[in-house]
Amino acid sequence: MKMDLSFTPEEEAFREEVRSFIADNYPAKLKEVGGREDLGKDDMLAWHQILGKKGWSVPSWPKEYGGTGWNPTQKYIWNEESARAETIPPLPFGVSMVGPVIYTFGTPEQKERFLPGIVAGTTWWCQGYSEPGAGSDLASLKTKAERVTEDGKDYYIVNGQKTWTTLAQHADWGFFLVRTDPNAAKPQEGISFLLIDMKTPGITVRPIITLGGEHEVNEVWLDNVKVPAENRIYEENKGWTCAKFLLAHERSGIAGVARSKVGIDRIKKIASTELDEDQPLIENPFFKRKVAELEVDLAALEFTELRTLAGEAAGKGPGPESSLLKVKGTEIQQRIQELVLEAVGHYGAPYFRGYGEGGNEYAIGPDYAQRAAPTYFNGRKTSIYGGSNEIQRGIIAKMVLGL
Amino acid sequence: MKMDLSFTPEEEAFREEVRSFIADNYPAKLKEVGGREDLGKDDMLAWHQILGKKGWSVPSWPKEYGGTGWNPTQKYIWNEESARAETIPPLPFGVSMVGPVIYTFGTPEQKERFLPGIVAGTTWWCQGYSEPGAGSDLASLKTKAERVTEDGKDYYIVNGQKTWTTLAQHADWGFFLVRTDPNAAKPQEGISFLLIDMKTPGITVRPIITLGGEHEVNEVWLDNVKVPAENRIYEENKGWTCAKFLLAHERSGIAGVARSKVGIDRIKKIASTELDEDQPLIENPFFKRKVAELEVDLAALEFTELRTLAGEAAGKGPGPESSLLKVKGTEIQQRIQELVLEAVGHYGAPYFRGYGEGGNEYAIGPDYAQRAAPTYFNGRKTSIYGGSNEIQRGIIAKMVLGL
Amino acid sequence: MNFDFTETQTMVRDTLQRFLKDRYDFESRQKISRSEKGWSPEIWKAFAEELGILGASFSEDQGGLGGGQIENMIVMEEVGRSLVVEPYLSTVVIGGGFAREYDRTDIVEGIIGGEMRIAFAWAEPKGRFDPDHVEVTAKEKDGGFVLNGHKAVVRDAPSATHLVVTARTGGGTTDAEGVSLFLIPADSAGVQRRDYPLVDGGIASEVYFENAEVSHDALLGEAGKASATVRKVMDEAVVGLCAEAVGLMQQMNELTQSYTKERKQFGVPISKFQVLQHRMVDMFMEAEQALSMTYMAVNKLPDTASVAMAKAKIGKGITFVGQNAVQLHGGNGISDEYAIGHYFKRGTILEGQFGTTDHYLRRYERLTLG
Amino acid sequence: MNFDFTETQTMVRDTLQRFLKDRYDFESRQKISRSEKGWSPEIWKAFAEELGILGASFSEDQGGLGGGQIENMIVMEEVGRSLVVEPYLSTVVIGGGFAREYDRTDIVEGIIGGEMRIAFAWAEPKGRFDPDHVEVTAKEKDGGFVLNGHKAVVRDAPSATHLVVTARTGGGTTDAEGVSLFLIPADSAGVQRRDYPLVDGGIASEVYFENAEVSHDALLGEAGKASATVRKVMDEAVVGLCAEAVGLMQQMNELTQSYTKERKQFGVPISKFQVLQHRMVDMFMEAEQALSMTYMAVNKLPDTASVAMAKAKIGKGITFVGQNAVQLHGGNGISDEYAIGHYFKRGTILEGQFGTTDHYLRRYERLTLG
Repeated sequence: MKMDLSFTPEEEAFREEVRSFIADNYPAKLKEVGGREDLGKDDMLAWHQILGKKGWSVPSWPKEYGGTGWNPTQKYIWNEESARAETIPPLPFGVSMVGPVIYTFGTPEQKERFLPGIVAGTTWWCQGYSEPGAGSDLASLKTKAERVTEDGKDYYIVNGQKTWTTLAQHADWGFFLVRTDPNAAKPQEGISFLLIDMKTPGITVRPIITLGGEHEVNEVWLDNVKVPAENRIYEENKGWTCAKFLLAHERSGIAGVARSKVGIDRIKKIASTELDEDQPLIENPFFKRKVAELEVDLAALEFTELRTLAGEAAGKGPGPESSLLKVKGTEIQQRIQELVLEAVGHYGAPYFRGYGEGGNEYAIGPDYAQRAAPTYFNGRKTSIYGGSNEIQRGIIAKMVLGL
Repeated sequence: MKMDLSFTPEEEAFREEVRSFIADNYPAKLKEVGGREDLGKDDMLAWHQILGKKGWSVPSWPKEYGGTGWNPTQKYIWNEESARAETIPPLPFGVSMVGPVIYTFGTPEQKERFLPGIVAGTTWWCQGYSEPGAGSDLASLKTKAERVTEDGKDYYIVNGQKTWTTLAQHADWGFFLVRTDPNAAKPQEGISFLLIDMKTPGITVRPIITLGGEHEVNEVWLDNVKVPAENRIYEENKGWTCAKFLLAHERSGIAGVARSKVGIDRIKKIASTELDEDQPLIENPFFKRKVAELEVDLAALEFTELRTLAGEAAGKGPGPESSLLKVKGTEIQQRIQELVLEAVGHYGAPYFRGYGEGGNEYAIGPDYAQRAAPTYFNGRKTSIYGGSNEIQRGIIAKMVLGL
Repeated sequence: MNFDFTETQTMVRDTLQRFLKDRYDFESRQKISRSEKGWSPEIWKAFAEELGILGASFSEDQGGLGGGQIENMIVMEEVGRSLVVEPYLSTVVIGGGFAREYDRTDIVEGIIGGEMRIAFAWAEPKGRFDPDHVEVTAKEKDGGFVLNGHKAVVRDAPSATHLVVTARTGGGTTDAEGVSLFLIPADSAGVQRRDYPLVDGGIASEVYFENAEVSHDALLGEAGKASATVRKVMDEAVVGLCAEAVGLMQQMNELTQSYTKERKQFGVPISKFQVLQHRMVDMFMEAEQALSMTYMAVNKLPDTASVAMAKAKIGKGITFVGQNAVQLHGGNGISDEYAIGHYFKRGTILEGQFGTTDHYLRRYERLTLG
Repeated sequence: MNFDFTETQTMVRDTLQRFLKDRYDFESRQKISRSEKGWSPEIWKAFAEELGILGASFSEDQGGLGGGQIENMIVMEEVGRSLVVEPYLSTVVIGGGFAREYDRTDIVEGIIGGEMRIAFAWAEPKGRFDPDHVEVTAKEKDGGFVLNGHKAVVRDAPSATHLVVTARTGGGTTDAEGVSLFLIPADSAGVQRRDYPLVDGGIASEVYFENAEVSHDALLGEAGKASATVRKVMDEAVVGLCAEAVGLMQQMNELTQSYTKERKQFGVPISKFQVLQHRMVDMFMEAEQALSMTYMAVNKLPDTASVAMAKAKIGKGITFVGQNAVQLHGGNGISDEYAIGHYFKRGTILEGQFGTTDHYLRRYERLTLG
């Protein structure tokens, strides 16, 4: 086999299939809204549920649990077409996070109980990892779970506080890292991985409003929350194994290449409309240069991701190299957001509260300008969450370079 | 007194005086050579000696030792005019380094013995600080000096190796940091500051050739070098005090603003001659932008230096803030060198060995291209020597920000 | 060459700092910014009456304290440091700037007294950063003028008693010649406003002129000749923004340094991590250089190349400082509850006000590199 | 989509790596580079005969091993990793490229056998990076041509048996039309060379044509029609440079990582300082991306926009890696004794070969953004 980065006719046919399916099935309503902020819970799940029926909601999973069996190139095409159509991707908390943990570490009963809801898009998951004192240093978490027996059944009584819990306000279930052995020798030991029904008494979800004005993240307070021991994944006190697995897993799409391509196209469109010295802004050589540099850097990221995917297909597990994809991917996303804001000029400043309740009556300036600033502000999170970019560089330094 | 950053008529008159003096007295021979590399020892001292006679060789020193008594603005004007005329500045090892140590910490005898040669430019000094194992971590130096008494006189017997000793091949005297107490509690303790006659038996100077092909720095080997104890400055084992003083002292001109201005002017001239797509290179908007950004950053550095000088004049000693001047100054110098190399195009690549012995018969390409690459290569040293820019940032972090 | 402040200048700064510390902490600022008005008449009154700072930058002839742009710089630095939303820039620096240029003691008096607040309506939807791009028309009629057109994102218009408006009395859309300047009451007939909040905590309006008839007295200076004066006053405003940026950057640095000293991860304050230390050093160096550039620009006024340099350097610097201040605050950096994010937002918008970094670099290039 | 090498490709790489490790360590390379010739006929002979790599990139029809640009990439990466000064790029990638384009099996044979070495004379003192800027003239005379003019910094000319020269047979100075290509023996009458070493360890010449008479056979292809082919082969050469840069960057990173693990300051290896760790991570990421871009560009040949992208990204990356590799080596980084400085110097010159980062960004912009 010779190195060949072009698409085969089969792959092109697959692209056609994917493109038609999206065109024919993507809900019309979702096309009309600008940002996720304006969507209700049902709207956000609608596409996931359609994909679930098609069998395409969890492409990266093993086939036995509902995966598609696509090769890396097919997944790449899928991501690209999804981005091109600007679909709302299935929420990652089930599909990319807890799902793989469950099918890797869960018991047959747990798999049977939890996986179908993720595949079908009927269960909304959230992630209970970060705590006010445990961000980058996740292993220092304090939320504790004490084991008790009641009526012959084992439970954990969970107390503590989680934070930055994305979209917990809609969640049916959450996966939580909790401390089950406060006396463990190392902080990573003595942590367990629990699935918790978010309707359990004692759970309080409080919004955190972020810079763009969005309610996307939450504090989650756990006050004597009673969790059946059967909801623990893997061994007690070994939850760090699941946590590490989860962090390293599912790098497909982490770089956000396909969505960034769409973002750059959007910049070009905006900059062809906006005027600068009575010429289209895109004719400003320095603006054009920024676009070109983004395209160059994105191509470098894209082919690095493709190399990583090819390595995975060849049996190399997703390794710490993928930290590169996260760092460069988020840097590019942030630069795109910044450039959109630069492009829209004065109309980046008005604060548009959205069309919903409490929103402005109508928008100020061109449509494309309305969310430029909030998106940029909110986008700063991507280099902080999921292991800050500083943490990612530390991982590469240690795991790849052995420094 | 109101904030006013313009020059007074007195200051403008001073500028005239300086400018005329340089024009009338700067040796014709020195004007004709391109780089310091082509100069002999006498040539390099010639201007210093002229300034010594005029009383202008050590502007920053106290008047009693030969200083000019100029205020910061006058020193600024002096630097600017010297740079504009592209004079070869007096070597810093005597004027800015050991001189101030001697007049601050030396005995009356030492002052009388050593200072006049520095002022007059008749003694060539070199600095024996760095060792192969002690660069950024200077206090870990190993060169040792054992005290002995012979015929009723005290001596140090010095053994060890120094490195990166600039222009030691011409030096009459050197100032050395040596370890006099190997058992001191902290590495900084137990170090002494010695003046050593470079003709003393046991001293070997070996060239280190650097990237540009220059012989500018050396290794200095000390093999049982016998140094009279009277040549020690300040107390035994307290040499670190002198070393710290020296590092913090004499920040006037450290930023190299005036010389960088001349460098940028040179870039503009080159870029007006060089063609790019049949237009002068300076018309390339991206090249022009780099020049503009250099000018902007240089202005920021210049006014930061002026603020620092004003603070010094107001009695605030040169503080760790001056690390900023070193970091930004060297960054700008390196960018200038890089941009010159970019400007000269293909003719940056030929290796021009100079006009001297072993040199090429005649130069390849335009005159201004000949030293572009060596200067850029050699210029990488400025962010390494004198406390690397990483060390400087560490100083600011600790001393200014208290982190 | 002298970098010192006069005693009066030092007094202005100290008094204002004390006042803002007492009455304008972050909580109070948020309350004001989120109030229905979006600004505080009480604070403005205090500026005028308790502090008297509204007159600091006017000559004694005009009823001021005898100061000038350095006083504006001093105040604007504190505006930045405390995220003040009240319209000092619009009213005193810009409105006052025009009053100074056209020798209108009556306007100066109104400003100093606090009863006159001004918004500067110059930008237009298609004009980006070119003040000569004026599509709003002013046609002579019955000895006065009739204005028609649309001004975009007029900062502080909702709180203004008066608008200074650029309108075209002649020439083509982007000609310097033909730009005229009018001072009109904000509630003039035919002037429609759509008010809204800004993402940085300020307020602004879209202003629509629909056959707005104004008297001939509304004209500032000579008809069609306003372009140079507009640019001059805009440069003064940009210096004000630079000073505001200095206050923002210094405060972001202080907040970040304190936060990282408090915040522990892996058992140590995160300020102990070398990478974060060097980042904070780079942030510090940007703030220092911003201060230097502001001093340079204010002293060299009306040299427009110096202003362009300063805005360019500071625009880049504040972006760097803001983004990293948020980054070093971690999740809390993007939380609405923490002050840092609001400094970042103000800094972000400031970078583009009157023109982005790129705009001012190009301006500098054209002025000096041909 | 497939990133794997064939068995033959892997063999070429492994054999070459082994050879260079044995016979071309840094000391040997310095000796060769500083020898009077500035290159090693023995090494070249070994390339041809022992390793057979000079034929790796030619089709079997032409007597090669059946490879192509991927083989050139593989070799060039090793050229970079070991700082090889012998003229693989000039002879095989460029000379061989023209031979392939013009279907000249005789040239291919000469190259593969090692007896023919080629230098590409395209640049001119006033042309910078425009291959259509050709002032050297070729006038028809007696069925042949007479060449006059000056070619600048012709890399590998001192070791070449033949020169490929662009010369103008028609059109204006920068017209694409009218550029012709000649293959002439380096020792042709009327061809004067001034040979000199380069700062990166290579060799080059100024080449002067003074009524140099060449036969009609010297013309490659059709007179006046060479421009597109020149650009195509130059793109292949640029991909070769990208691969060389990958080898340089990877080696600089390895040298720097080893050095910082060995070098102690303040009682610990300097590789333990977080700032230096993150710097080395950024250097690593540049090298990874350079490799990705090279794969992309070689696979998308003859897509010139991809080549431009790759060269731009890699030019920026190698500057970053080189400068920081030197910085992290401290004083030793600028010492002639240490290998790192020589990698840095080669990388520096490579960044500008055929065009700087800025040049290729502009090229990309024109090709894709209008």
